[in-house]
Amino acid sequence: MDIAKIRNDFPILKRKVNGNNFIYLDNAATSQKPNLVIDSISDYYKNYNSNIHRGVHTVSQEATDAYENARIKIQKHFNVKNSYEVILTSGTTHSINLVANGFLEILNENDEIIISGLEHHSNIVPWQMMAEKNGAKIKIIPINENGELDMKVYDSILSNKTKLVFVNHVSNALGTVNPIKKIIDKAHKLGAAVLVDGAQASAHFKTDLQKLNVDFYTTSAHKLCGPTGIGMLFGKEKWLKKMPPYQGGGEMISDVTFEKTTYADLPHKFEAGTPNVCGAIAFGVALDYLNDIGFEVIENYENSLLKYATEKLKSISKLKIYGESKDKTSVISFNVKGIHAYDIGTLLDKFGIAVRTGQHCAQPVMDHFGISGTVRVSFSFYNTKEEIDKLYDSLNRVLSMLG
Amino acid sequence: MDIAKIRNDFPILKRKVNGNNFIYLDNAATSQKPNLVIDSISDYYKNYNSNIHRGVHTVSQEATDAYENARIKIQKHFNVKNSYEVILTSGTTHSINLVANGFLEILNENDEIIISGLEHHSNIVPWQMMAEKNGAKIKIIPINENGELDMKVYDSILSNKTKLVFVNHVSNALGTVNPIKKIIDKAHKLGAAVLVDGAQASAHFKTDLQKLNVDFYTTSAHKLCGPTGIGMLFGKEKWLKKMPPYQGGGEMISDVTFEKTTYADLPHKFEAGTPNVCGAIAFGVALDYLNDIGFEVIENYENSLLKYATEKLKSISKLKIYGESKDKTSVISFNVKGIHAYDIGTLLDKFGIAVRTGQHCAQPVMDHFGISGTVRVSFSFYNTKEEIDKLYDSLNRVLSMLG
Amino acid sequence: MEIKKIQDEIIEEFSLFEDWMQKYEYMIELGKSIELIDPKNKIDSNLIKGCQSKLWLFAELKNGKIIYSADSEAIITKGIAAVLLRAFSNQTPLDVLSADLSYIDQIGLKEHLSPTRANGLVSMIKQMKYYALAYSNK
Amino acid sequence: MEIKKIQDEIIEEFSLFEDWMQKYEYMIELGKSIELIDPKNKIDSNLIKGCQSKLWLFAELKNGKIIYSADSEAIITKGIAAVLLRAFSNQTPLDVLSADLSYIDQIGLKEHLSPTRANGLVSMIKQMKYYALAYSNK
Ligand SMILES: Cc1ncc(COP(=O)(O)O)c(C=O)c1O
Ligand SMILES: Cc1ncc(COP(=O)(O)O)c(C=O)c1O
Repeated sequence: MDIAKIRNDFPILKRKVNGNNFIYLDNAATSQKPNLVIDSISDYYKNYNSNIHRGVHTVSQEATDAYENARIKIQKHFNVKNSYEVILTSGTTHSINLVANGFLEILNENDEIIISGLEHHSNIVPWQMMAEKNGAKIKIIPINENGELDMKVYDSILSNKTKLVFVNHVSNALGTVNPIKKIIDKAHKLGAAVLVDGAQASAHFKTDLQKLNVDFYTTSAHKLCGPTGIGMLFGKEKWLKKMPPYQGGGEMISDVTFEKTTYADLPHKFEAGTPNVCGAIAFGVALDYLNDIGFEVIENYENSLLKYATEKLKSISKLKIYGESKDKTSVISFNVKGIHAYDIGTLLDKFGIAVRTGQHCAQPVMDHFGISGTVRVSFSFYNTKEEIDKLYDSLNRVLSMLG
Repeated sequence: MDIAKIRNDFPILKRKVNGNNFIYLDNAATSQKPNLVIDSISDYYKNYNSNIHRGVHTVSQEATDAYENARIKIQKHFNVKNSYEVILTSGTTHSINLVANGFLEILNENDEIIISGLEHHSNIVPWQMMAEKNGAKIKIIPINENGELDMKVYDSILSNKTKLVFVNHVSNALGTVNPIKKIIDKAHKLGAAVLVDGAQASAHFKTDLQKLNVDFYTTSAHKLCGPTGIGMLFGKEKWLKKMPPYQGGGEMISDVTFEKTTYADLPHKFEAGTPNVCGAIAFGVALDYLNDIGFEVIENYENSLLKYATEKLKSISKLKIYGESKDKTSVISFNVKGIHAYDIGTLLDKFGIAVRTGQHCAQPVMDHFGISGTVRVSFSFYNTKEEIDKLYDSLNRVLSMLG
Repeated sequence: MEIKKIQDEIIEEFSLFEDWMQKYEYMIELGKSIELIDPKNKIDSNLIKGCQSKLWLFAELKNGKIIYSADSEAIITKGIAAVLLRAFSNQTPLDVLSADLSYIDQIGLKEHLSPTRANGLVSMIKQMKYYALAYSNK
Repeated sequence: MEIKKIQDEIIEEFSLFEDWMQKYEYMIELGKSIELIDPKNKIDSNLIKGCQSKLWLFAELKNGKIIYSADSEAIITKGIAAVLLRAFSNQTPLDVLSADLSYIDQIGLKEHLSPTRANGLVSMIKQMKYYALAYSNK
């Protein structure tokens, strides 16, 4: 991997922050964008912007084709069987709410759903909102000291009452890669469907959804070098057909009278209103960019960064890393005894280093460890060992200021 | 207004379509974007892209400030009292669904809602979906031969059972500007709230929401020189406080445990998940751009285009214009006797002219006129009289081919 | 006549025209001579999906050959249908199934071949092949 | 001492430092000497909103003057609170209400003055003024 060339693709990496070279280690919150993606957006608006579908003019046709082509890129990337099983949404949160709304009437108070204890709020709150309405019971897979799911408890709470299991592929707070294949297979044996939140996974490795045999999978483009405001939901055809539409509007209907409305076929049934046409196209370009580098290359490189950084940070006394699962992506969540994460984040910023501090939208994970938050550094393939060295040095200086 | 200079701001207007200069008359579907807006998107991704809120690092702060500043631009543009009454959504369709979901539990089968007969599907289907669940009754304000709302019927169906009235500010199918001030005042006298769908209005004139005293107002950025995937919902504080959140996720909560979740204050309660940060910022830039030209200037210019085009088209024999309200924006919907709209649209495209054909997501309006669709030409301030002349000439050639 | 030969004939005819206007005018002419669908078959279940103007298609087997008939509200759509019917009607199901479609591109209608086009050309071809498949099993 | 004079004093003190590190170190020092909120007032209703680290603020009136006390989990937040308390505590409510805040900018803490900052500085100032307003009516 030619890291200099890659860094050159990302214009923001050249900027200064507080007089220092910008070191971006907040990749789990959102990724930076390569020129190819940024340029595809300008290109769209400069050359073929139009509302899509049902337009008989050339530019509308060009925009429609590019939009539908993005759907096919996503389909291929995730090895989805049918392109209409790929729903373009405004992001993971939207995707999950769409499914939660879909199950509102499918489930009742005799049904149980299982949520992992590692979830992001986006994969907790929609289910709480749903359960409040239909009475479904929520059970939790707790996490252990290493930040891994306790699979024994999973086995014990999984039953034929279980209708749905929700788990993220990778925890955004700790970086843990969850054993989703096992979780899915066990759930399927008892007839439960599984939704996997891939928001944190899909920047780091490629996932074959047919092999996984998952029922729903979702991600946000902004996490994988794509723009904000666009994401996807994969759903198996049988589920998407069973679920009612989420939003009403243009595009998602085939026939509207004031008496009765019939809904359009998949995927349009779930894509009400003018979609984020430009966002979808740029999402496709982002996938192309990543696939051109190659996910194996990315994974190897990021793993070596993670290993290097983990060792360096561990050498700092009083520093505790949360989440030490063997299978991890490029996230290190830590605290230093006696020092608040906010202080560390604020001072690292003075050195030009961007990290995230706080709960990371995963309060239950923080509650589990009895802490109010952590400092989270998260890497991407455009980060370097030199940046980690700079983090290490700056962190030491920060700690001596605060100590 | 320096039209040459303005056209120069829009790169897409320089392209060719089927060998001809591109003439874009599909502005009611979506607007084209000026360089200022396109550049603001590149600028964001090249210089300060970051996830927002709760980030302690500089770039996150810059992105957050720009995002919140966009909210304030929208607030000022629409003269909204409090910035937290401006909810950033993914577009009008999302906004309306958010409100429909909000009223799901507020209304019951004794309540009535009134929908205008001029509505876009986005302002019909969500209410049908809601009414199916809570049993509220839907009444319709019919339209007359000129494509205007029949205000006498409105008076007769409005009662103290009416809880909500929905009407678009401007009809996308016909261009009719509705008498929303009257509709609002009458509704308020009987205690009903009013939602005005401004998707089609806000590119053409400025609206003072406090003066209007409307309860909800919504628009999509892509209709007014902004990007796709972003829009806004204005709601009066009292309503936004009363309504439950629409989507669950990050940002919209203040406290999450598996037992109980408390929601965040406005506007965050309704902005779950990573928002379309870049889209919001570019939306603000689009408003700046339009305000710099000045809405009075835009309105005058567009009215003169409308008048010019209406007269020219009317001179074509067998051509019938649908919607001849006195108060109209730059939309002309028409058919030519014995000829299908699709044929006209397809052949105009060969001359480089983009128009829309079909139902325009307003099937009830088409049903009213007993037609399956129209040819719709819709103007923007970057169109010219020369383009209308070209439309007129090409249309005549097309008709002779088809006739 | 063989499908391939008819297609070549169509290509030759269209090659005489110098601009798109002549081509479209010719296609519109062709549309007028289409084998019209019997009114009793002009029903919703014979509508082709994804078409902005209504487009009906029907097929029956006569003496081992498929006879297609169609109609559309839009004259251009009807012309496109005519270009298809002329090549594929009155052929055996197997010949229809194995037929190549590149002539559409060659006569300059490639732009209509996108699956998202509102004229239903792609859906129409699909439906014609479905019919052929159904009848080939009989 | 008058608010304005204390502010000038603070500006002068901070102007001695050459870089941000020294400034922050000094602010952290100041934080240690803050008038700590009484444990019995360290309750949720005295928390300042929009702050990533918990920040408690309390105020009482003694002899016509407002005495502020505060605490925070984060040492920088505490330091910022100290910069505010030093200027505004032990002043009359009216003086607090009319006080200018430009000294914050001048000592190089402008970056903290955005309403969206997660340190709650802006909310803290607001809350201090609310207290002053409440007490000025008594
Ligand atoms: C009047 C009206 N309402 C609603 C909409 C829907 O807006 P969007 O598709 O941006 O959600 C449109 C635009 O298509 C419109 O013209
Ligand atoms: C694991 C996980 N799930 C869900 C989300 C929510 O994604 P978004 O905010 O793009 O909707 C995130 C990102 O914040 C995440 O990391």
